[in-house]
Amino acid sequence: MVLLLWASVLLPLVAAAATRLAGPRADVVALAGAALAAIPAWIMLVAAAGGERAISATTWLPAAPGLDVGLRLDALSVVMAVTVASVGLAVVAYAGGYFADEPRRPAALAGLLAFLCAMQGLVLADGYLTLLIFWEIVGALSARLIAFNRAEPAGPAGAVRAFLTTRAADVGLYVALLALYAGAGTVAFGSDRPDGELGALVGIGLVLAAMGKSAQAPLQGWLAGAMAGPTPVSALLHSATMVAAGVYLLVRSHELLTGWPLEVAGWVGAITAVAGAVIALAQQDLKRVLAASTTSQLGLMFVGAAAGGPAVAIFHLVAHAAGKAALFLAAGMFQHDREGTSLERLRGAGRDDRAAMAIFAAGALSIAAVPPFAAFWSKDAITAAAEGHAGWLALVLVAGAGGAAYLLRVARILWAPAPRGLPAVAGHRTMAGAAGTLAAASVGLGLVGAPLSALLGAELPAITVTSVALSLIAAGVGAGAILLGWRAPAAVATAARAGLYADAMLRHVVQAPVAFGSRLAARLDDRVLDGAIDATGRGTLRVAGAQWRLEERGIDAAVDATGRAALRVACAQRRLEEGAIDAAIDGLARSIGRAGAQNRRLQTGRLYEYLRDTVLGTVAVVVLIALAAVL
Amino acid sequence: MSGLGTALVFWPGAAIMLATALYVFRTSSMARAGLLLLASLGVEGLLFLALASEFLGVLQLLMMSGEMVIMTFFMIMFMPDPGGLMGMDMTHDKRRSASLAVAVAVALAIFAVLTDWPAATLNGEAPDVRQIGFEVMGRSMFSFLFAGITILFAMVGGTMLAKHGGRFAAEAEGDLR
Amino acid sequence: MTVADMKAMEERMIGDLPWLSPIGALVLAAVIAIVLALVLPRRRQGLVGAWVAGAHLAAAGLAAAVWIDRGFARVLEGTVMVDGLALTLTGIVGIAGALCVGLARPMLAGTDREGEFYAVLAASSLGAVVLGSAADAALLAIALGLLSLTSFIMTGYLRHSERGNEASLKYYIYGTVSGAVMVYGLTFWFGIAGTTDLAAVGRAVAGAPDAVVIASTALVVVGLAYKASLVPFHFWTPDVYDGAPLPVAAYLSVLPKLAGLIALARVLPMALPDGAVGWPTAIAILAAVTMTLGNLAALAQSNVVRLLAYSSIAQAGYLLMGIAALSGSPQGIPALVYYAIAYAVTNIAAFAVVIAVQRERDRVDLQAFAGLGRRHPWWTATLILSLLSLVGIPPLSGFVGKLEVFSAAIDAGQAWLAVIAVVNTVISLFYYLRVIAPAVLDTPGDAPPATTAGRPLNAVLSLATAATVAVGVAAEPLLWLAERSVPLATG
Amino acid sequence: MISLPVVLAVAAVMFGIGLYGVLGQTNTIMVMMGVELMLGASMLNLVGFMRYAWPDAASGAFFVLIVMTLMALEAAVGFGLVISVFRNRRTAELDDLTELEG
Amino acid sequence: MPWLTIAVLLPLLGAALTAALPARLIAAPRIIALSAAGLSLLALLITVARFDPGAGMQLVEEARWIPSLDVAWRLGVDGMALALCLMSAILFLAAIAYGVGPRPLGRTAAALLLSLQGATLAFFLAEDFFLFYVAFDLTLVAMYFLIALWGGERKRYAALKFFLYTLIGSLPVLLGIIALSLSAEGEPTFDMIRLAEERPIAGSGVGASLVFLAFFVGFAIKTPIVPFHTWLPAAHVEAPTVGSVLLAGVLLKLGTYGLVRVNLQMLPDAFAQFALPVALLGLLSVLYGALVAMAQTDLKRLIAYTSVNHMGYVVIAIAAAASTGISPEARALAIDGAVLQMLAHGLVTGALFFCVGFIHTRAHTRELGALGGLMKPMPVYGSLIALAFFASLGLPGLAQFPAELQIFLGAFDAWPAVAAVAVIGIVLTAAIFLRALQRAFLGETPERWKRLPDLDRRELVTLLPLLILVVALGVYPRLALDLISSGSWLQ
Repeated sequence: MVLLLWASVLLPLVAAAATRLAGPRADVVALAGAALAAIPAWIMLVAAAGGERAISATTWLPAAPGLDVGLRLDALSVVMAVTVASVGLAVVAYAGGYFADEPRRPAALAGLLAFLCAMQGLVLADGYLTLLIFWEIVGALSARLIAFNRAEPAGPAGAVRAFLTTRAADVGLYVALLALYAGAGTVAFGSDRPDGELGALVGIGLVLAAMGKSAQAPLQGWLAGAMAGPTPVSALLHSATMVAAGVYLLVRSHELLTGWPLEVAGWVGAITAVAGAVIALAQQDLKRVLAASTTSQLGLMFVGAAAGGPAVAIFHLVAHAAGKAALFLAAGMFQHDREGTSLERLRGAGRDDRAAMAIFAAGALSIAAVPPFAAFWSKDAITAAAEGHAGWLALVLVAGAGGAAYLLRVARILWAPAPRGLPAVAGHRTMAGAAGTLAAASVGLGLVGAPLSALLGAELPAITVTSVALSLIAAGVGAGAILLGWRAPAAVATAARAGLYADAMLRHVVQAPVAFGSRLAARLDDRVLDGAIDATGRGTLRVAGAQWRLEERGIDAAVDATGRAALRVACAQRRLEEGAIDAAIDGLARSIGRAGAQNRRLQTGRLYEYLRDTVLGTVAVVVLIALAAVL
Repeated sequence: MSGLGTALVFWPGAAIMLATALYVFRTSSMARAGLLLLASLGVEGLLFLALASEFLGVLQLLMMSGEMVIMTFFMIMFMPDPGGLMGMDMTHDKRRSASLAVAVAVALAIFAVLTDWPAATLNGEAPDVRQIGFEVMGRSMFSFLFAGITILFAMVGGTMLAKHGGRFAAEAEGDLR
Repeated sequence: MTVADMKAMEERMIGDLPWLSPIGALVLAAVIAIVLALVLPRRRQGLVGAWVAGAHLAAAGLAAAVWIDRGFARVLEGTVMVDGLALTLTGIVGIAGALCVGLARPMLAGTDREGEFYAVLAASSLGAVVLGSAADAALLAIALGLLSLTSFIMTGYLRHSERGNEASLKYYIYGTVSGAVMVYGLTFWFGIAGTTDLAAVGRAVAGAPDAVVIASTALVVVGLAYKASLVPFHFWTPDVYDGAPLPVAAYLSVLPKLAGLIALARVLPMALPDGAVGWPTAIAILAAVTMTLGNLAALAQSNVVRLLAYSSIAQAGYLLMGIAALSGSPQGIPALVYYAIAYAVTNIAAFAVVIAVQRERDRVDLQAFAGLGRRHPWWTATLILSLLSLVGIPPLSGFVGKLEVFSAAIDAGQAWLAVIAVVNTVISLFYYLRVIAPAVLDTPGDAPPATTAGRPLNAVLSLATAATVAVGVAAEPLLWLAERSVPLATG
Repeated sequence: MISLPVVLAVAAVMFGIGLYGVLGQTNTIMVMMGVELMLGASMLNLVGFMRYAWPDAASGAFFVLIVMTLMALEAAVGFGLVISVFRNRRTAELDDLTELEG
Repeated sequence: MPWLTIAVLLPLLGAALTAALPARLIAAPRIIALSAAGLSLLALLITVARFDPGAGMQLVEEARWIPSLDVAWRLGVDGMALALCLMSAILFLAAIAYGVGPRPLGRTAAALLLSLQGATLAFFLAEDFFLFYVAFDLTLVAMYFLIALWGGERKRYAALKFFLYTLIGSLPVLLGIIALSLSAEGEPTFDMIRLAEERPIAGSGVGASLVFLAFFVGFAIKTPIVPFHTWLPAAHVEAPTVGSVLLAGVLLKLGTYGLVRVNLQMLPDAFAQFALPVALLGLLSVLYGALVAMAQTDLKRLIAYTSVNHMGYVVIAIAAAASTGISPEARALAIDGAVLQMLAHGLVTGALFFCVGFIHTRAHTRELGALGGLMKPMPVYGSLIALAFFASLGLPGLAQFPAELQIFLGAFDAWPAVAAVAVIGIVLTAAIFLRALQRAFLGETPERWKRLPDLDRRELVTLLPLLILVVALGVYPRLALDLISSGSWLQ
């Protein structure tokens, strides 16, 4: 089993390397690799169903105990692994076609496979340390894949935004890990939350990390930007697997998060579910609609994890993975047909490309929770679980209505009578096959609810009449609103189009202050700190240059004072002319005349002045020794 | 010499010595300055005699007369306006130097008067001249010999500097740089 | 004193003669040099130099022999101390003097008083050694006189050079005035003790009025401080170094200066035992002022000789730290002695390069050093090593010297002085780099064609450079020496 | 009557006069005279000490001899220098010697 | 065989040899330098084989040097020293392979690089304060010349500033060393092993605090800790590529190594008193360095400032280890993390500076605004620099992640708030590097960059080993951690 664990992580990596080097046949190599890599996961699923559990860990940081890295086989991890591997296989197969005309196809496919490696690591990780490692790698690979179209400005920008947002949230995971280790002395899964502030840090940190990864409000903005990446990437990373890692984290950390942290997560999820739906309704780009839908659905999973426990959340995760991936893959097909994903451009595309439309419809029906599609059952479980919590229930129902509404809106646009008939692009066959498989899965996966709950050992709330009725009414209301042409108030629509201003808020609250602080610090560094150092140097030089002045004026002044006392009466007038004014004029003339060599005026060259200063120096030494003697 | 005798010689002597010394720097004639210095240091010799150091006093008179005559010659040779006919000012920075010198002198004098000096147990006569001989030939012999060497090299050096032409007559102006 | 006493004294003094052999060697060096200068023909005058250099080395060798063979003694009825301090000074003078002869030879060759110059140099070295060995006020005064007079003469050697004249005259007046002040101070010491024996002064000081001790000490310090060019008695230094022939400046920057410092280190604790009237603190402040002003002034220089002059002033400040510490720490004198050795070889190396450059380009401002690295890599190496050693960059000799004086200061409870010295070291780096940078980084420009320095100068260059490095890297023998170079106790 | 402080005070005034000469005179030889006076003051000091405090101290008398020697030698070398300078510059004025500065 | 001595002396001998080579042997300096550096690395690898990670300070090689100061040639290794030595030797090998100045590697360049290597290794291996300080300062001199000879436009200013500023740092260290050595029981000693065991300056009184601060200021400047860092950007921007690589990769580690070796091991009580302020300074470095870096438009300056950020983590870890409230495990974690961070930062930042050098030689600019879309013409280069960027922002799987994580873990035990705030630094670095990546490497490729050649063989040979090590350390940090095992030598 240990071997299988490692195989399911490492095989995709090997496949990625092979694909990168494969050249024109990269699609075949990648497909084979992905298929091969899916096998261990399925075997493990079977074994896990038979009660098999395994852990393979090794000490990673030897300085202190408890800092192991390793993989684990248990029900949760294996379910996730199978989901990842299967969706991954389908997407890789699809991508072979999608990237057919792309000169950098090997790199793209290798990137997907490498991502699969990291994602498997994430879901199979044993302990928060390993989880953190893969968590971050997944984020980085995600950024790399988003930026695949590097010449377009949107890709790199979206990648940067995605990575920075998720990494900022990852601070939570870091802090949670630190606090957990400090409090419990271990980073293993399943320990109890430490007391006091450490426990609070653990709770807040984990929830924050999950929110970031799963694009929960108010951090959801990055997911829309991530849509700049190629569509298979969006399908695999930004709908089915990576973004679901946040839900996985919540489920995995159930014991650590019981109580208020889950409550928080639930509220976040519920609000995001509604917010995502609202945003989805306002988007003018198919992929962005789907992205917003993803945040909404992930929000539902948060509610599920908080209200209903692992089985509910994971059930919806799996069902959503299949459905949403199918939707994205269909969107990718439309994208190939019409060379774009804006809804305007796609108007009527469904009529030209019936296969894609069928796949889209299957996915959409599932996500919109139309029975008997898979997500109907899973979402219903969430509704049922939320029944005890009026606030969540209301929000879930609103989100359900919204889900029906935005999918119906998109479907109507896709199926609208086309102004121009463009043929479906050739080479769709692999793409259609892969996408179709997922669409089929999204139909059938409704059945896995019971086995899943058995496997996870967690209750799936019984479906009640109330819950079904409420779900159906909600979906119906949503669909009806679209069919009746109901329009949202303009303010809501504007806000929704702007992502409910979450981005703007982040920009003003975080980004701008940081940028300002950065510029300020840079200027401080350059002008003040460094300037001070340089000024000190210059000052020293000036002191050196001024030393002659000290000799000329300081010592002279002392002598003058003595002289004044002795000879004031007799020659006050002459002294003034000869002494002070002359000296002043001389000094001025000298300073002008030799301004260039100002620093060299230490020595006047006049011996009597040396001698006079020496006598004064002697007096000074006498005083000095006298002082030393007195002290 | 008795205390009274000493006083009788000392006070006028000291007055003359200081007055001539001061006038060395108040006159505008080089030659006069040299002669005044000679007078001042000569009178100092007399003071030595009065202070019971006959040997030193005589020696001082001899040395100074020789030295100061030479100095006067030099002055006449190298000074502008040795006779002081043009009344040129040979001083600079007069006030500062005067005030500084006065301050130093006053400070030293006050310090001399106010300090509780060690006093001799017996107000005896001056040291036997023989003792000076013993000192020179005994404990301070090395210093004495060393003074001789110093004289030698002062002579050599003075000549080196003063005599412009070299010993190697052919290239008398033989300074390479 | 009776005749019988005299007889006994005569016996003792004759017995003391072997201890005086290093001094005797220098006397012979000087006197025979005059004779040789008179008898040798013009083109053979270089032999006088060889003789004087050899005699210097012989003096150093004899000093070693005395050390090993006879040990230390107060000789000649306590007027001369032949102890570690004096013998080490003799060694330094012997070796540095010989090196300076090598430096001077190219300049002197063919001039009309070459032989006499060497003789005067030998006499000057003699004065330096005696100044450092004297334990008697009269001897101190006359030794200072010899040292000063010969220095004036050497400075004015190039009689046609107006700059030389000026330098010499300024030096002369400054020196005689300072000497007169010191003599005036010494008379008060005599007044305290009733004898010119400084050890007796040390015994009498405790009973003497403080005011007298303070004033006389200050006056005595003037004379020695002027020799060592301590601030505020340094004014002559840059002008004289600038105007004097460069080899003479090299000589002046090492021998009279070190002699003056070592005389301070001997005279002060001897006449003012146990830090009477708090002189160590006063000297410490003097050290701080000296190094600070020296370094600040050097910053502004563009003439390398003047720069080195101020550098030598600053270095005197570091050397003075050893003296300031000597009553508070047993490390004071060893630090002074080691630093003196390191400074001597380092400064001679630095001057050797400047002399070589001056001979090639006939000027010594910073531009004269531009591109030296391309044309004369070995000179440049010497320049870099010697200047960095003056900064105190390890493992060069100057570093170990600094280590020693800092240790002494801290050990003597003068950590503040060490801190000031540290600040000064940083400042000093700045101007030393101002010389190094054009030498290494600039291009030569339109300089005259490269020349060779000549055999004696080359020999001195390489020897002094090797010593600059070796004294630091293989510091042990010299530290061993320095630790034993303490003055004899004179309770 | 005469006592040690009186002698010392006279010497101090003499020293001060010498110092005045040193500081205030422009001519090298005049400055040298100032130095002579300063040394003369030292001698007077020594003689005073011998007369009133240490009558048996022959080393003081020897010191006076040394000071006299110094006076003479400094004068000798000084004259040599003055001649040398005078030959080059036709002057022995110190104020003209300001080429070396900076 | 004294392998440590061999590892130190081989480069130094190589330096002497190359310096003395005749100029016509054009290829020889490179060959000699490569073999000397390679053999030195080999000697270190042999040492690894002989090394027992659990035994603390070991394999001590001692030879008499200056017995009167108790100075000896003492070399020894513990985990930290050995790990840093290995890293330095590898970086030096890469630096020599890449070269500096005109190609092929010239005599001066080879000699400077080798002497810098010798000094660095001597510093890390020194168990004698004298040698420690000598090596500390020698690195300054060698780096000064590297910058001054082959730097950018304002190389003189930068070199001078570097030298002056770091000399300001090194001299307080000298004072501290003296104070420590004087306070040893019995005779003063420079033996670091003894001083670490005896800890003569115990407690946290004024004296101990002053000594602590002297060392701290020196090492803080070297590290550099804000606000002592302003020399760093100037030096980096003007330094040649190899100079920057070695400066950031190796020389900065001198400061943190010193903090551990001296402040932590010899002055623990005083450090405990200052632990929190030091940690806060470290935190300030982390945040401030990152913020300033973010505003930079010059890629090299940007990387220079991230060094301030990365070294800030090390400082936090060391301070945490010094604090009183920390558990032994967390202490070991912190120091393990600190040392690993030094290694990782050396490799990563070394690689980054190489990368900057590669682009500078091609495009003659490092302005982020002027560059753009470089990934297209130079895919290999782009991928490698992206890898280095990700390593530098602490991505797991690359070397800095385990280091920073351990630092956070250790520091969290002492001060949770400090560690938690420090974590924010990783977001800032991510922002810095991703934006740089976006602006310089992604996006539209301007016409003038379309024909830039990708990396050549020499550049790959230089860069790849470093990146391979970065990955290896990131995946399996025990490669280094088992060697470091700070628990065994950190009492």
